[in-house]
Amino acid sequence: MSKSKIITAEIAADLIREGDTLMIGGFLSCGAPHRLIDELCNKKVENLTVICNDSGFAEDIGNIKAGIGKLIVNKQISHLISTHIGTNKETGKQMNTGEAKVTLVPQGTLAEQIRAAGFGLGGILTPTGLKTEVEKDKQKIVVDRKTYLLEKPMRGDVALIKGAIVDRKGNICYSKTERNFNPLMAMACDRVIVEAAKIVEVGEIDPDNVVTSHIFVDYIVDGGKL
Amino acid sequence: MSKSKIITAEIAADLIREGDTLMIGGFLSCGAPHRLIDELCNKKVENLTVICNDSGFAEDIGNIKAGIGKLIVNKQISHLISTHIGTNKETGKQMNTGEAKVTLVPQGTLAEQIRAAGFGLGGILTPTGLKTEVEKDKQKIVVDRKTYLLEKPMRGDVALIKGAIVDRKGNICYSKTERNFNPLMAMACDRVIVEAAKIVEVGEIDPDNVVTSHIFVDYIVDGGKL
Amino acid sequence: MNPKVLIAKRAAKELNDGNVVNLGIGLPTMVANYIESGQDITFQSENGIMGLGPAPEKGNEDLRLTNAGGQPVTANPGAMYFDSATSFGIIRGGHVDVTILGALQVSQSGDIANWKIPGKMVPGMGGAMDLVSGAKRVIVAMLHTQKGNPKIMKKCSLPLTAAGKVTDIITEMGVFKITNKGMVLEEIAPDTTIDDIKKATDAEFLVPDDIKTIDIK
Amino acid sequence: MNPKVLIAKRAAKELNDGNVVNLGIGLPTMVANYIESGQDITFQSENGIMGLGPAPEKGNEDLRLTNAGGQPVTANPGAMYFDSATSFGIIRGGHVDVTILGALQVSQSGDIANWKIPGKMVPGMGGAMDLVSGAKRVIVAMLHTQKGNPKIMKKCSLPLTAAGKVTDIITEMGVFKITNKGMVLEEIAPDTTIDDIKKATDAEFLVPDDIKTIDIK
Repeated sequence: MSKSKIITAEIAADLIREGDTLMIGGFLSCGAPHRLIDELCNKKVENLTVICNDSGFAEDIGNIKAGIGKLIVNKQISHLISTHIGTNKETGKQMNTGEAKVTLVPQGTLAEQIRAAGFGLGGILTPTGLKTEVEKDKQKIVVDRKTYLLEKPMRGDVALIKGAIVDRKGNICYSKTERNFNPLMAMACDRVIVEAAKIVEVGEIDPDNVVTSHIFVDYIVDGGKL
Repeated sequence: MSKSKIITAEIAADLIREGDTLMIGGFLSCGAPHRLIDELCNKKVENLTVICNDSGFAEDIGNIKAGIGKLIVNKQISHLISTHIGTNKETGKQMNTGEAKVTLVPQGTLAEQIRAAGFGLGGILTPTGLKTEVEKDKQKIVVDRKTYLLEKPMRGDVALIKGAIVDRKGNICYSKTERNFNPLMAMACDRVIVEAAKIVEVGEIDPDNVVTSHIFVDYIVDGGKL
Repeated sequence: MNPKVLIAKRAAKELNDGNVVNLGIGLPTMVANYIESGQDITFQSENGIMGLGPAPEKGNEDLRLTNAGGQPVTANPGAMYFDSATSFGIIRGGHVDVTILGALQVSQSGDIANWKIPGKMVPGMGGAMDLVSGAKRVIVAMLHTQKGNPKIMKKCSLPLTAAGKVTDIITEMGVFKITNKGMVLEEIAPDTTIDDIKKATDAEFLVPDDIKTIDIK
Repeated sequence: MNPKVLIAKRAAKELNDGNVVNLGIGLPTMVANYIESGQDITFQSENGIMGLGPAPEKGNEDLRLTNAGGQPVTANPGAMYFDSATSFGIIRGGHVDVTILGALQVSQSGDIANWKIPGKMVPGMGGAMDLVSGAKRVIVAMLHTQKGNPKIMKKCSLPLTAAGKVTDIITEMGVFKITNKGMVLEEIAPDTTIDDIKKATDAEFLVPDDIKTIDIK
């Protein structure tokens, strides 16, 4: 029998080392693993490369949690790979001072790059970003007389994701728009830690409704209701 | 308000024209739209290009339906694009006599090619098929010193798919291993006809559990229990 | 009429029964308020929902259900949630009929710039580059000028979001179509003259003989 | 012992706790019957399931639930269904620890041929090319010869399924590992001599001093 995957947020944060490349799920505040992020802030692990949709907010606003914004304010991120940083001015500041490197990627391209890594593809061809700064240094490939950018797979060391219902084996269901990048990141990292809003027994989730298989999940943290 | 998408299998088959490229869901017999296939056999629409996982069986075997095998026996398919034809000897025969052209594609590649069409990608890079006959006439692309085959998107005129629970708007849930190619094909064809095991009212399906959005579905045929 | 309301109302008229529509943040979001009653429009939001409903009543917000701007929303009956790859597959794959979005600049050839002012503001492109590349129609809905400076240009001076993808421009002064023959002023706002528009516009545009007046209640 | 049973039992010993495993049609499917009790092995089938269970009792078959061979199966608690793109994403992405499959021919450098005999039989590759390219370990489990002809070759004469991907070969005569230094005969079946194997094998292989006897109850 396999041993339990359930650990505390504190132990989970200890699994992350200086210099790691993290993927963190969420779209602004929605569907981000807030408890894991808070714990990562407490531990002050530095020099992180973080791949995520956006740079969240600079601080919690009422019950809207800041998301990865806190890690930026905390200066724990040396390289942010993201699609949007407009909601957290601290990111732009650190980019301008050179304290943090920021790589901006179109959202659909980022999603496919993460998926390509998880799915064993060498890359995908997209029309997005053609004739813009995004095409810089990228290979262009013509297929049936149409031009595309070759976008490469993007991997991470650790994925921090958020699940709504997670069984003890690690099967995950997401709720509403919390899904976003979470299931893609779960397949693209060496280790995957899921913060579960609710943990249930194996067999309680209808196999038709599981979105991420337990085989991708290494650790489960009880996130509880936020 | 939008008009009803529900039509009979007979009217659905009338929507398919000689020379059309069809995508038909299913893995052997499982998850194939059997009623639509039967009706297509009745109508004898010919010269079809069919994209599907396999060539099914030559005939129904008890309650195991033949799948697209019947269309082959009926000689309605002039070009079959598929991954496996070993379960229906008639396919090999027609391939050898030249009555039908058969293009064999690795299963994972076929899935990604169909997805690429639906997802607006110009192609994907896969290691599958390297140093085999599959790489013939295909572009090879090196990414970070690894070689991949460029596989192009694959589109169809009409998709015939099978859904387990379909609401009147066209939102689809699949059951068990019936899912296979169905949701991918639904995004890659100009028109999509779903054969529904069960039709329910709009709102009855939890939005977290819908797998194919109604925006892809043009027509619904009541398939009933087989 | 408030110019933003005029723009939103006029943009709403571009939507047809059965359309799948993605609205950008800000002014474009207002368009949803003005669609004809009974019209069957499905709103997609790139953060992962098909079938966006109206804002929830105060107190009924669900932190797990937002639009791409992070605002609480609701889901209509028949809605669906999906991951970001699927969301952009829907967008890039040409399954969104219309996207309506704002811009910093648009050019007469349909180029659009809305993600970066070098040295000043770099919010990032978010989903805009995919939306502009993938949607069947790209309608820019924006105020005609920014602090008196024209935003409709011969050529964009700001970094592009995409080239040649904009199909329509709707401002408080007029409605433009980007065609093979050039940009055409198809409708003009009441109490506005062609001369007014020329002064507020850097781009060249054609004025057809049968130009109409924007007709909004 | 029936040679196929011997092969299946020996192959089962290659599976470790926590492994995700895909079994090919035919002999490899038998491997599931011989895994150690209490071992936590998750079986994936490429038609779209993680967590394949044993065959259903007669009368309890569900037409909506089959394996890749079209046979009725069951799902274990904690199972999941998915579409074909996801299924092969799991396979191609290296998330399957072991695939065990049959072959027409295997070469000493790990090439495998199992989808086509030109002019005779062209079943197609199905999911085999992806499985062989993507799985972390590729174990060929097959009878050592076909009608007396060797199947383990210096070089495959049949069209390849993939080149250099096989890691292990298990037959009723012995167990081979494909290494950088060449193919190594690691275990030999009881009552079989190295000479027997040489006669039944076209490929060259190394015989280490500490060669073991296949240990199966």
